[in-house]
Amino acid sequence: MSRKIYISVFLLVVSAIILSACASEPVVETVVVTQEVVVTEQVEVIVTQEVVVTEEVEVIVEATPVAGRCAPMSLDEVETIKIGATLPQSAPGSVVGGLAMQTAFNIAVDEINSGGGILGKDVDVIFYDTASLPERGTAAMEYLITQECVAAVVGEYHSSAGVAMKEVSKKYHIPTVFAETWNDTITGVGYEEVFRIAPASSIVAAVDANYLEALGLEYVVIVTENSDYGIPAAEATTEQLAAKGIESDTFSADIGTQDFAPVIARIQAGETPEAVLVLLTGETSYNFEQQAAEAGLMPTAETICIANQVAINSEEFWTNVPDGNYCSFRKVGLVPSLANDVTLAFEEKYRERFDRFPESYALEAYDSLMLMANAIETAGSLDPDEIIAALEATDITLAQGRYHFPYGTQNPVPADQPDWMWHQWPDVAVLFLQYFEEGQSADDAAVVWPPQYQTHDTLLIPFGESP
Amino acid sequence: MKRSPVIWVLIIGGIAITLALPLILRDKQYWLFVATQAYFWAILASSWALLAGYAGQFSFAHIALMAIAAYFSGIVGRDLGWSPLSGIIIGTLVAGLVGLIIGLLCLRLRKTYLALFTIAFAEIVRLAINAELDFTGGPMGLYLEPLIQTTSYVPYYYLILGLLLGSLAFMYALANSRFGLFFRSIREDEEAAAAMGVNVVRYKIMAFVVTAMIAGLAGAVDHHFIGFIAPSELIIGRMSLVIAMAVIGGIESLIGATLGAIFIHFSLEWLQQIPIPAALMPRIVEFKPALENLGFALTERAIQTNAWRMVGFGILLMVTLRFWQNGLIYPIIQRLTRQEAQAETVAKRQPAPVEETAAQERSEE
Amino acid sequence: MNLEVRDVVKNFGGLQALNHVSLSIDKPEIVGLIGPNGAGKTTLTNIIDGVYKPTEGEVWLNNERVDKMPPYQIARRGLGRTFQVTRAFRRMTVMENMLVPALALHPGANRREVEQKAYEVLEFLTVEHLANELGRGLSGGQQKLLELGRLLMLDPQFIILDEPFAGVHPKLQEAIYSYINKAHSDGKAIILISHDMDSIFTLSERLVVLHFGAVIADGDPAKVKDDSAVIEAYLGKDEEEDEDA
Amino acid sequence: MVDITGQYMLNLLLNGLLIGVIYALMALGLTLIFSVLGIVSFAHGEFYMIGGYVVYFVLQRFTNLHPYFAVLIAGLVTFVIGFIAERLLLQPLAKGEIERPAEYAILITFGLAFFLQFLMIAIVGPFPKKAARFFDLPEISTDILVTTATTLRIFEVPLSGNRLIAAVTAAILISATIFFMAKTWLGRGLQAVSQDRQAAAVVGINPLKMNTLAFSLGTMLAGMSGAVLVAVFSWVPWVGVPASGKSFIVIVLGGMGSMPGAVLGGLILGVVESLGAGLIPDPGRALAYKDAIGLLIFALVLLIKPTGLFGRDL
Repeated sequence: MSRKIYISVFLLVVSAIILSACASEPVVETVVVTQEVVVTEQVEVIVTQEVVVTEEVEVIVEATPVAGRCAPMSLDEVETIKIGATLPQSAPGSVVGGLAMQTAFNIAVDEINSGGGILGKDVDVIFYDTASLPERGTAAMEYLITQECVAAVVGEYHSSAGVAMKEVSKKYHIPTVFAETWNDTITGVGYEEVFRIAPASSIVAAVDANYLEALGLEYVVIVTENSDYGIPAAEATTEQLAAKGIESDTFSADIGTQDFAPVIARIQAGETPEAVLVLLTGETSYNFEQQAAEAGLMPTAETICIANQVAINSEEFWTNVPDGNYCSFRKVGLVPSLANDVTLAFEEKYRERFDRFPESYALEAYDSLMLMANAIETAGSLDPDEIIAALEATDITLAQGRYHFPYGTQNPVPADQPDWMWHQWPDVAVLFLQYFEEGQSADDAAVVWPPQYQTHDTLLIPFGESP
Repeated sequence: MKRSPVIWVLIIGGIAITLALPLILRDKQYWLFVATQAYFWAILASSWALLAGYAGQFSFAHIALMAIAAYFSGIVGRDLGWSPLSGIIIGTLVAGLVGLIIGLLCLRLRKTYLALFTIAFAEIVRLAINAELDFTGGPMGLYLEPLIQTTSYVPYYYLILGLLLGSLAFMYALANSRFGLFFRSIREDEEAAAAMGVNVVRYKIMAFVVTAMIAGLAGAVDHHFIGFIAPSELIIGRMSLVIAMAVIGGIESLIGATLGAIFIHFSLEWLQQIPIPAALMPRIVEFKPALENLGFALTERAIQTNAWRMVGFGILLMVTLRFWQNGLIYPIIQRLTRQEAQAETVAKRQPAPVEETAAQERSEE
Repeated sequence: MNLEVRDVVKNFGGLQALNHVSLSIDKPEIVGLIGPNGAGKTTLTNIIDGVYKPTEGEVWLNNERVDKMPPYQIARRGLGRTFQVTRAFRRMTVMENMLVPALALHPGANRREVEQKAYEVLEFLTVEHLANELGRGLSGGQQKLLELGRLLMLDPQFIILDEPFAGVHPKLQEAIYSYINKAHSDGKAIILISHDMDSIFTLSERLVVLHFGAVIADGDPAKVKDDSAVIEAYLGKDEEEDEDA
Repeated sequence: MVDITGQYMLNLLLNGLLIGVIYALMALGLTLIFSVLGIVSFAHGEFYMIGGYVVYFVLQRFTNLHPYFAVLIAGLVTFVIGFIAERLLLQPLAKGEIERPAEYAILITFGLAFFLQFLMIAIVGPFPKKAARFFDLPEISTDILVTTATTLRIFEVPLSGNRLIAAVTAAILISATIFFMAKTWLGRGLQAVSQDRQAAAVVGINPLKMNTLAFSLGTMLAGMSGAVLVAVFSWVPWVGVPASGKSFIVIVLGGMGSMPGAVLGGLILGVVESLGAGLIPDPGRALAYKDAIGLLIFALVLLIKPTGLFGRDL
């Protein structure tokens, strides 16, 4: 009797598959018909690209633009230039990051439009919430490209959404500049449309390892977050530290963990680490840092505290980690002392809303949009190929510094460089700062790494001392 | 069973529109994508309605079962080189197996305890997927091979629509067979059902297994479409979305839950930003700081609702539960079909014809 | 036909609810089961029905040991019961209520035939007009009748009726009486539990008295009535009640 | 792999006990609600979250206010919200106006949680907040006990001063609750209703009013536990989700509806989690599975002994 049920379930599976196969057939035919014309146009592209990534020929054939991309090719056809921007605005995404990025985008739009727009056309940015979910990432790109007819897309904070988004960029051949997605594969797959101005995970890990090596350390503890950010970052760091002969142990915690006492006890019971590197983010990192301070783990004379980069929000940091004096932290992007005119102008506007120096993702969001606007202006067209060509030839100084993309269709990534150098901005500033007074503003914190930017001529202000 | 003409018109019209949607939305791939995902949610919500509304088993593990199937399918594809199709079949079977285990474990647990247990189960699954990097890809997620080699959404649209209609037809047949009757009798009173000869254990487990397989099948297929799955999809908030869909649609109605899911999925998309006519914009800009303090972001042409749309759905959920326990959509369907129900009642109240037929049949024997 | 309870003991924690109870029914008769509150009547019912497993002892139904079986199997082997507090399926129609036992027993049955049979049963119980009402819309008495109707659909050899007359309108009580008489004349054995002594003595052919979990009398109602142990049990119960109050 | 020494075990044990007292306070309100209303509130963590925010904002606004006064205000606010929620959403349940009581109770409190959490995200935003330390520890220095303003070391085991203060405050609040339940007229009324509603109604206690009181008190306890902890943990609108989870585990472990069970369950959970996270061999997974340990206990208790340590029969 119940066997009948199971047989029916099986039949259901089979029938659904057959049904879908039958249903999809005629539709596929129509798609092919409309696309034939386009395919011939694509032949050129295929030829140029075969030089670049020979193993991906099959993928390139697939890159045929699909009906649905509705942005016009010429600037004359539009009144405003539409650019899409994706960011996280709801859980499980980082709402904090999304808010900062949105503010930054708005500042950029105001600036472009009050300066006369791009070649006289106003820019309109359309936002979409990705919530860090891959499915939302796909939905975002589809919405922006086919509904809003954007000519280009910028932004995104989470790699998990970014990895799905890049596929849609390719599908519709839409130039995309990723702002804060660190996952190596995003540029590593070498899509013509995809650019990145955030660091790849491997870049950051290298900087961390270099700083720890310069400090002359031998044993480090890494506390990381179980996330698409934390896990690859910890793995890459461990690998690079090992290459330099530095031992390390990694502890990973779920996002949102509050109580770290057992792990702190565990670290204290083992060999005393010379530094603790925190790869947790948000409130989870604050919880760990404050609890570690209260338990006397770090910062102490023996153990250096390397807090997470969110410590750059000094007000929030001191509220949440009142005992975190002498913590140093990584800073991706600029510090006030290194700011150029563009940075300062942006900072002023950013402070109206948040009253703090902009985080890396805010700067990246601003720059990603400005970069795209600049490329469209240079190209003088909305034709993706021309925009991509303009992006590859970028040479402009924005809030984070001078942008250029050394490797791309004209200059393939050489064998001795990692894959992710494709369309990757290589000069991301990754610094280490250190607080040395309680309640200190991040603007006054000491820059301790890299040596050429040091403000106090030291790699570390020893615990309890003033510089 | 007889249906009133209205409902037939609606059913046929509805199916015709859904079948023609790819044509209507030819230039709106995005809405086609949204519709495809809406059907995916509809499968989850309606199968949950069968489990919770019909069989009375308030399980919070539905999303976890969906994800287990998708992960399993992805892992056998990555490590063993299985094709997506065989991955989907094995994933569905594994989801059914896990459903069987949950069903067996939960035999003794009623209502609140079952809810608590399944929440714990779903959380353990999420934590384990997160922690077991080597196997599941952990928080970085897992790539899944596409089921159909295409860049168009149209095949997937029909595939998932076919799954939805197929599973609905299957569940509808199940719910209206004696199994549905037994499910409901168990929901009402397990002991009395057993005293009436109903094999409570078997049908409870059957409800778990069947709904787990439907959720698993949908999950595996949909993730071969999306191409990627990450543990963040397993957070309890996604389960509450399924519940909200079923409750607002009508928890004791398969079609109600289906429409509820489609309605909520589309609303959540629409409500991301509420467009504002250009004429009104200058007035609203005056309130920009106040709006921003409240968490509404203002763009060139729209208000972004961010967290507030979820607040709205929270209120809608509570109000629905409090005042319309049969959901918001199901009563409308009932209204449209009431004519028929009344006719049936009248017929049964006149004993004569029934007796006649009974007598006739006897004489035929 | 036979139903045999052999030396059954049931403990709940430290409490002994049944103390070596034996009971045997092997012909279609109406057996009244009485006893003061807490004497173990409901526990005994639940043991026979399979809801509880006995701590010691065995239950045999038609020469088959059933005390380890789940309730539904015992039901399918020809034992049906009603509940002291009615347990109609509240959010199912009366007709659907009636279909459950019939389809559970005969999975392959023609639905339409079953419905017609159910309709006839409802007519016999004088509640056919309620066929499409939900269980929760019925009065207490109507719900009792519905339970009886479900029993008829299950068509067991042995029927346990737990307080069938409690809180039932006199008019509906008649239907219950006629039900019991019909079942009896159809060759069913009925165990009747009731506080209503009039109906017990009117209907029963045999009377079993439980007190503190033990059978203290079993036999002809007229004789049992005069049994000294029974009188003592009921008087003793009155004293206890006074103390409780 | 760490060396397992006596001192390490003591460290894990003491830290486990401290967090355990806090778990106990969280769960106390939930168990009170269950004992009287017979429902599990899925919105418990959200009241905890609101309590924390009240203390943070009160102390921001009135910097000189004694922190304990802010804790009381948080209790009052959550009491009032709980009162309103019970009257609007749960009273119909007690009056028997709801068709599917058990399902309704699960879903409506779930909906309330959903609503409150997103409301707070919309109102206060997602930025982490934290109240300043309630007190500095007095400076003591003896052989076995050394304290600084932030840290207390006993037998060389470091304990967070902040957490110590929170645990002591929680212990005071737990004692006060137990005293209230045992010695006051209202407390006895609540107990009477929890044991036998009808009998309580006969002796003149209005069970409906007791329902409202129990729910409001339960939410107040949740709010106050949040109020105590906002100085220990960073506070975000979804901070209540794990708190709810811990409370469920504790009351199931201790026995639903049992107050001594909640206290003991809280302590056990705190210690077991601490030991688990301290002793799982693989450091990469230790903390990742910390929450899973509690959940596993929870699932096992439900399957093996659903009545928990002190619970009544189902």
